[in-house]
Amino acid sequence: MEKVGSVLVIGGGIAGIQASMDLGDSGYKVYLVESTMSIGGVMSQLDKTFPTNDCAICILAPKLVAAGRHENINLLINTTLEKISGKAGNFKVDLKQKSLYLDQETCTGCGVCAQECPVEAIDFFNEGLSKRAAISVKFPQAVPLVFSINQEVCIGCGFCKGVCKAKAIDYTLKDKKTSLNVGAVVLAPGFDEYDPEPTHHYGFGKFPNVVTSIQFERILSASGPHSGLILRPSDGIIPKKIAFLQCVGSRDKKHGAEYCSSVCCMYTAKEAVIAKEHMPLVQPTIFSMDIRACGKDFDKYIDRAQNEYGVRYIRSRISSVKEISESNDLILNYETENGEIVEEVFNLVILAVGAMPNRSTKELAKTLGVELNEEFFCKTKPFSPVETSKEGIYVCGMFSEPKDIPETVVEASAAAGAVNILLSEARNTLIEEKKLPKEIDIIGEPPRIGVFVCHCGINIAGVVDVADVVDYANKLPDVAYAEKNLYTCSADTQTNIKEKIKEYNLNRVIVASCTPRTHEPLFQATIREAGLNKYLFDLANIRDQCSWVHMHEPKEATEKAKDLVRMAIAKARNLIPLQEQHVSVIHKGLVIGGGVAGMTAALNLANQGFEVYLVEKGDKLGGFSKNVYQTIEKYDVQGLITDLIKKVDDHKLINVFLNAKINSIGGYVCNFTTRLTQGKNKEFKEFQHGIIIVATGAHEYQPKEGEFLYGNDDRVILQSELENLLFTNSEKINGAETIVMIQCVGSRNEEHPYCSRMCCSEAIKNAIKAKEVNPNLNIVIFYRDIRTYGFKEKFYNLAREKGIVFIRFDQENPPDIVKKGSRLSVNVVTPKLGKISIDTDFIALSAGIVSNGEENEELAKMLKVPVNSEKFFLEAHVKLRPSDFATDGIFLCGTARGSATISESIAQALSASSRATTILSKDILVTEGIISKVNPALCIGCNRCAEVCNYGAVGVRYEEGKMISEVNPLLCKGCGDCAAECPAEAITMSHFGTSQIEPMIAEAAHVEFGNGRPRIVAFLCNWCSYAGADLAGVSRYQYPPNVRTIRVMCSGGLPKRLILQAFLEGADGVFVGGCHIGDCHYIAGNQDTLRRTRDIESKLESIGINPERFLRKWVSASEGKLFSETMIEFVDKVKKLGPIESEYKNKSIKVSK
Amino acid sequence: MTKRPAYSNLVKTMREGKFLFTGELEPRKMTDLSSILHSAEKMKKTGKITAANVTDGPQGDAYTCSMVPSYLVQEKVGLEAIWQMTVRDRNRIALFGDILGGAILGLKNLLALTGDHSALGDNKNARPVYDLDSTQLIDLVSKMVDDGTDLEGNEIEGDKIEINVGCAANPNSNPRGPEILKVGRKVRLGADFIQTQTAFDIDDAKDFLKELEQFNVPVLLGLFPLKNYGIASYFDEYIPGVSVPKDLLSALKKAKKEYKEDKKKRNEVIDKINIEFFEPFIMEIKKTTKAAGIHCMAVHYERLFEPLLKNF
Amino acid sequence: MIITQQKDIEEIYDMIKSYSKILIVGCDGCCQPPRSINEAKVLAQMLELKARSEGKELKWKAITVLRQCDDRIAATTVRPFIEHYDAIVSLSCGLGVVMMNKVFENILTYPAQNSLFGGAENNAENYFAEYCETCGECLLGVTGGVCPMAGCAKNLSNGPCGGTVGGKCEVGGYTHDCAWVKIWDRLRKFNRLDLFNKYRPPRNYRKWSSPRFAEINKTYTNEEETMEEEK
Amino acid sequence: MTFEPKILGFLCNWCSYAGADLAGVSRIQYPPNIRVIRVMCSGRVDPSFIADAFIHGIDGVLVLGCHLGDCHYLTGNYEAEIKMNALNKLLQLINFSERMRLDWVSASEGNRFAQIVSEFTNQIQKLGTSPINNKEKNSEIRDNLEAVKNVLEDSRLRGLIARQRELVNDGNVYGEQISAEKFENLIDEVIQNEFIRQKIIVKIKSKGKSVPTIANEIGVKASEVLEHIVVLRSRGLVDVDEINEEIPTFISIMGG
Repeated sequence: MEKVGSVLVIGGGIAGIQASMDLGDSGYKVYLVESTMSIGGVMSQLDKTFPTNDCAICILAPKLVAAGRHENINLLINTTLEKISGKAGNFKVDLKQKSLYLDQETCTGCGVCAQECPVEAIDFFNEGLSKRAAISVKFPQAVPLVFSINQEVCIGCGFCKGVCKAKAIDYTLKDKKTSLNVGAVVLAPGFDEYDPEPTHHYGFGKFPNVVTSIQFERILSASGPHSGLILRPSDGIIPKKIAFLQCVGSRDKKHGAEYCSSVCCMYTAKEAVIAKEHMPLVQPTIFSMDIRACGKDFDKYIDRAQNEYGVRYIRSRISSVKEISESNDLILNYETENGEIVEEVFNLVILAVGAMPNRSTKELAKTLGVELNEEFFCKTKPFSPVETSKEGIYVCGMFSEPKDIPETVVEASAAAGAVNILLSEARNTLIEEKKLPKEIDIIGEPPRIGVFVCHCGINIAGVVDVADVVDYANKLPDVAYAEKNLYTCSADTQTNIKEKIKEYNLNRVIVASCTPRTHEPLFQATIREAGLNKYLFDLANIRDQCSWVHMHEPKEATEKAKDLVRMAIAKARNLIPLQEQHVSVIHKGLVIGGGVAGMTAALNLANQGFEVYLVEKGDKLGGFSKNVYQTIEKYDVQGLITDLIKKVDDHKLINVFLNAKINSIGGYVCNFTTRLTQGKNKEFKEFQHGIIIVATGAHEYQPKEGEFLYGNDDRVILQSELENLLFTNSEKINGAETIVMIQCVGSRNEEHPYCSRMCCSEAIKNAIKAKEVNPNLNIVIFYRDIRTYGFKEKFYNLAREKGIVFIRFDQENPPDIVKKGSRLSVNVVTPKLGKISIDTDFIALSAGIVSNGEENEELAKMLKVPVNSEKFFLEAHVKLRPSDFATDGIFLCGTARGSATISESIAQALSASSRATTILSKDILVTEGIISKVNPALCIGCNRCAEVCNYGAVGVRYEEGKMISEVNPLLCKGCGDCAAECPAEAITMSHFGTSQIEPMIAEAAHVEFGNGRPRIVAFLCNWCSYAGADLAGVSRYQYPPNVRTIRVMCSGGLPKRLILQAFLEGADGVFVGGCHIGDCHYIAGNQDTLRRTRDIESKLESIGINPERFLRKWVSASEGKLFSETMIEFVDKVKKLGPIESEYKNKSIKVSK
Repeated sequence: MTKRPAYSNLVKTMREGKFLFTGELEPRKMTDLSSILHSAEKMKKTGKITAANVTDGPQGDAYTCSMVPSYLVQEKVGLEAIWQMTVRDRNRIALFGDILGGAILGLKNLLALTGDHSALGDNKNARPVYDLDSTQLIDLVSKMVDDGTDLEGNEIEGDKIEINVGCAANPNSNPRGPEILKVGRKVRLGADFIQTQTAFDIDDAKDFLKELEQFNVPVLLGLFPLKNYGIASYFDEYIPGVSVPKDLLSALKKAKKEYKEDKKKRNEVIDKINIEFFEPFIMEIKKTTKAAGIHCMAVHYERLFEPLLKNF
Repeated sequence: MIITQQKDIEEIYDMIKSYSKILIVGCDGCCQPPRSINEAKVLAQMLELKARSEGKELKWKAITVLRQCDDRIAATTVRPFIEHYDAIVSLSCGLGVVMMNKVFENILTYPAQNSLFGGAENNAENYFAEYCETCGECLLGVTGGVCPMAGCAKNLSNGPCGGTVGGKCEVGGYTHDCAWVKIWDRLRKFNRLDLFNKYRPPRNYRKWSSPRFAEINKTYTNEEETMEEEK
Repeated sequence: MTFEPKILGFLCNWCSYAGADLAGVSRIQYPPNIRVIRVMCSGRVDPSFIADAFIHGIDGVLVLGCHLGDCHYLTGNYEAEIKMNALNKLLQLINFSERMRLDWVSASEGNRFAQIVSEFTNQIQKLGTSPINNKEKNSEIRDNLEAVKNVLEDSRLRGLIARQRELVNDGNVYGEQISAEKFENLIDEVIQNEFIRQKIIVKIKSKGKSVPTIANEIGVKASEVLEHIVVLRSRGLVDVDEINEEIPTFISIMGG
């Protein structure tokens, strides 16, 4: 039966999006089915994300737009699965789309209907803390940006249809049934938070000041109900003392579920830190049993929360919450570690609710015939973490086990990896290559510009006199045609634009409408379909940054709109067509490291038909997990390893190089060249390949001489040695009467300030096995935190039921071991039981995982990739790109990234190979057109460009005696930093170069209409400050119309010369906006901005300009309010200073343009 | 290295192996040298001081030169002078001229020093010369005394000048290696005797002297009696590499506090403290090392010589 | 490379206050930090703004030269622009400014930089240090590659002096390394302390005092040539 | 001297005005306190006119239209009934409802007209002058009346009132009929919320106040006030004034 090259992805959260993107990029048609109105899932509700405190929407929105616009992905919103039949490779699925009561194609998301709707309904996105209309969009950055009517609350009054100019609303639309035929299904339905309402758990629902953590997340969010102010629901006051109760609905057989939800410890610490950041007077206290911070850099986060932010941790579980009725404050009584009962009053209590299976998954599983485990999560096996019980149906994210976002993203890519195996022969069968007309050559032609000014219903036309703007544009030089449209982004206007291009043979197109961040790609595609190179286009933002923010000054707003159009035209005159780079891909891969991760990745690639070079430094495959026998779930690890080694050796497409040492890795994505020497006599080998997967693993910590007497008493052994004894010759244990285990040996101390994640479950596995071998053994485990996250919690309970004793100690006084006759005595000062001492026959040390220090650094230099302070490899983005490196074409998996269990390593390996497949599956890799170019003739060889480029894409090098200075088009991300830094102006940045920006500055500073003084010229970076300005528009935060904005890709790409040029052109004030340090889309572009703007600030005074006329400020994409406030303050300050000529000594000089 | 004859009484006495003492006179920014001569009187009176150094712009400060006071001390007081000369302020032509002048005036001992950098003195913006370094100055003196020529070999008319030249060594320098090798160079170039900077740590001083024995040139160990707590704490804090023993420091501090009003009583107590510290120190140096004597830098504190050196 | 530091804007402006049209010339040569056309334009813009705030109108043009200190290159590149401008402001080191004044007698070239020293770049700690004094008689062969003339405040040939403590030099408050201790350390590493012990006689300071000249590709007249043969 | 109430009468041109003329023609006497404004139909009377009248110190307002079914414009009086019903609900909140009365007078009922006018004038006489007229403590009632006026001018309420009849009788866009009583609850809820919101806006017009202070000034639970503040902020009518210690204060920003 012939396989179908398409995939059904159920669930539009971060997991579904990542899986769809990987599959879409690997040549499959993807149908992404989402039950609610927009993709984004729970992550879109988060304010910030741990451990980087990135603003969630800042890192998620670009992914939503990319998924929404991906030509191989169809978004099916408000849709659920009805029925499925057929088998792996060829399923027939029936879907039902609940009616939106409006046509998804014609609705432009302008939002006028929501303003007119008389009904007020609960806004579930804000967790019931605010109201929204019956017709609404899920959240401002929703993709697709489409409104819909919520049937339960709508009274059918017909207002919305009355005001909808796009004629999109149609109440008669019924539910639509469609049926598709797909090759595979990926399940990513996500989860629901535990609902404490029905049982009034901890008074939730009775006491107003008891809220869930997801509600607190909305309270914290700048786009939430209180726009970032932390207010108590009972009286709108800022709660001074807030308490977080952990494990609500988790690790609790009575309420919720027995397992641990893995993420609450970390998101609670984050919420406490962010609350403290917003309101310094807030004092957070967290009541928890264990603190389960076992991810990368998580422990550091908890330490910073305690030391830097003063978050108080109390180790005790609250039994109940009482309320003081007049003040609605809450009384918690708890038992401190040393047994004392304390009663304390708090102003707000936040319940860290756990993760429960999504309510729809029960019947979803039934319809799919997929088995669930007893917790109603999807049943999976440790060695195949993304496969369900039914072939051809894969699972990822929270649906298989509670996990955090990085692991979810890994599993999403892993699921795509699994699909690759099943459907690789059906790749590219359902992808229609868009047939584009030949590009018209416009070089040398005088500019003939077409201007299309948008009404956007009443959003623009309500404030700006669109007709007036069109007349004005028509009279400008080089404008061949100008018209106004009701909705420029609607489908019919696209065809109209194409016709006008042909009719007036336009060679530049300007659209004056909303934000380019979401609509520029749409118009670029349109003019490309009309034969124009897509870079001959510019967009003037006269909605989010003009009409929406100057609603009460229509005259000035219209004048500003005219200015913005004139600026866009000035840029358009200098736009030139740009060609994307085409590079042919070598369909071979290099996998470094032959452990479980390396072998799994190599097999996944080879099974898709790609040749793989597997390089292992040791003399045999198997890696670190060779000395592990069983997983905690009693799966045979040795069996897995031998099976993997056999498959790798037999596979004809995998060439294995044992005890090989890599000398050098040259080249870049799509064609790397690796040279290695192998074996004792150092045979030299060299080969080419397209991608690299780093799976170099890590090793077990070797305790120092005498640490816990290790090394000078053979009864002190490592857990791995104990496991060896238990599984090979366990008689040695029979004689023993007691075994003591000590956790966190070599982990969570100054030297290795991180948790090694798997030692707790290893210790418990050995303890249970020991009990089976010799039931009357008594086993004591000294621990700092038992971190059996997810379903491993069940084994922690099982261990305690089997009589294994767990005693806590803290970092300050670890157990001290003393020889006592034939036995060893362990004495500890514990916080709970005071000083105790136990005699024992064996001591098992749970040694953590340590990185391969120098080897990693050496390899990192060759690959030009970073390592973190503990010498583990540093991935591109800890949250959303955990398997990629910042440099394209190089991927990462296994314990080389950080400690991980075997099943997590397998998932990471599949994820890395799936990410690699997105490149290997193509013959030609097409790169972005906006890159820098070097004119070697002007280069003076000072190499400043290499110092500012974070991607190693530009620099000076010598080959065969010749100095070569060039930009590698594949690595260049188009930030423009090198062009701004180059002393000899040898580097030009295409599309945002000085020849394009300089004319805009002249027009921006030129005051043509009335007295538009003071005039501010603002440079905003596309990813954060420009997005912040847009959000100010979306939330209608007004600010004075004196600001003229120029968009640049990165504030680091703005040369000093242009800032001074703005003053020269007569601007009264200049503003430069950028991302907060650490948030920069190009890693560290804003560091260079800081340096350059400081230099200018220091010289302004001496050149006769008041330094107050210049302002640089970091504004993130979620700080709309901050942006408008900054503009109001800045314009006011410059107004007080007066026009720039007022500071000139001789008033006669008029600033002439 | 040829052993130059002992022209000066100091070198003669040293070579006879008699344990001797030298003092130190510091002419400041002054025209009236009577205080210097007065101090020299006091040293002469003890009968224990064989010769006295006369400083040349110490710490880079612009003070009265060393030659004139040296001549007056020898002529008026009859105490042999050790005439100090730094290479900081004069180029090789000026050095040559001064050495001849000094020799004609009958000065017999010359201590060749590099001299503290002008940037440390009270005329910070002066341009330091350093045409020669201290080793090259010793080389110049050797050529003048032994060969009777200047550096380029031009003859000096008249009979040869008779001067013995010494060099400095720093017991507190760390690392010590370069210091030893440097002294070796200077001895090879013709240094007749060595005077060390101040030492306070007895063991440190002893093994420094041990290391200098290899050059078999007489060495005078430098000591710096502390006139009051002010000088002591200044030394401890500001002269790097030198640390005054804690008990000596606290004793002086106690003395300063207790005898705040009674200046006379205070001086007595301080003298007693100094003697209690330095006498055994000198005794041990004399007994256990090959040091030729002590260079006692009791600048403006001459009254101590009498009681300190009474049983030597 | 010659390390330079830009003069304050007021100082530069005072120099060219009386002119209305100036030519700003960058230099692509060795000076660090680089002073090419971009820096020239930035300086020009600042001068124009300053002029404007003083109530005067300043016209300018910014160009750059491969190496201002080479007379032929400077002449051929800058000559075409000279007649339109009243004065030249040069961003190169002192060598360039002197050469420009020498090549173009009838127009004044003003320096925009203070030339500090011949230095090398320590990229990691991004600072420049003076490692060579061009003293004319290189000692680096016997000092293990550490120059006592550039590194020692007293330019001693037979260091160290008494003022070094813990390997640090007394000048500058014991912050900089003492060159001679470094020389001793490095020679010890290659056990060549014999070089350390060797006595270096007084230097020939003629080679280290300006004005200094070096003749390149000397062309012999035939008299000189015959004279050579007789000797 | 006895209190002479100022009464305002809105008479529809076709019936009640004609009835009043008939009373004149037949010389039927009635108290002189009423001042009459002729409108083409009782449906034309916008409830905010009446609120405005009270703000100007009128003691009582009479609205007279044709008997149901007689309306020259067929349904004008039905609309009037709905509007006055909503207005009445609002006036009850500030116990002003007895000062307004809606009634029907046909062109032929001269004495019914006179009888209604005299009845109403006595009723107002007994009630006494409108509290807004005593200068000292009329700020409370002024705020209330202003709030009522704003609610009546709010587009949401006006829209619902305008479509009430159609939605209840003919059915909504989905063709389902909304039960009268369900619609009534919806109107009540909208009136209730909008009135509180307008009261909040009026209370914090000049000076920023905290949620608890607003709550006890307008006698509403603090948590409810907070919910209203959230809605008002999303509409851009209210914003944070300042935060001292841990009490944030909110202030209304004119013109959104």
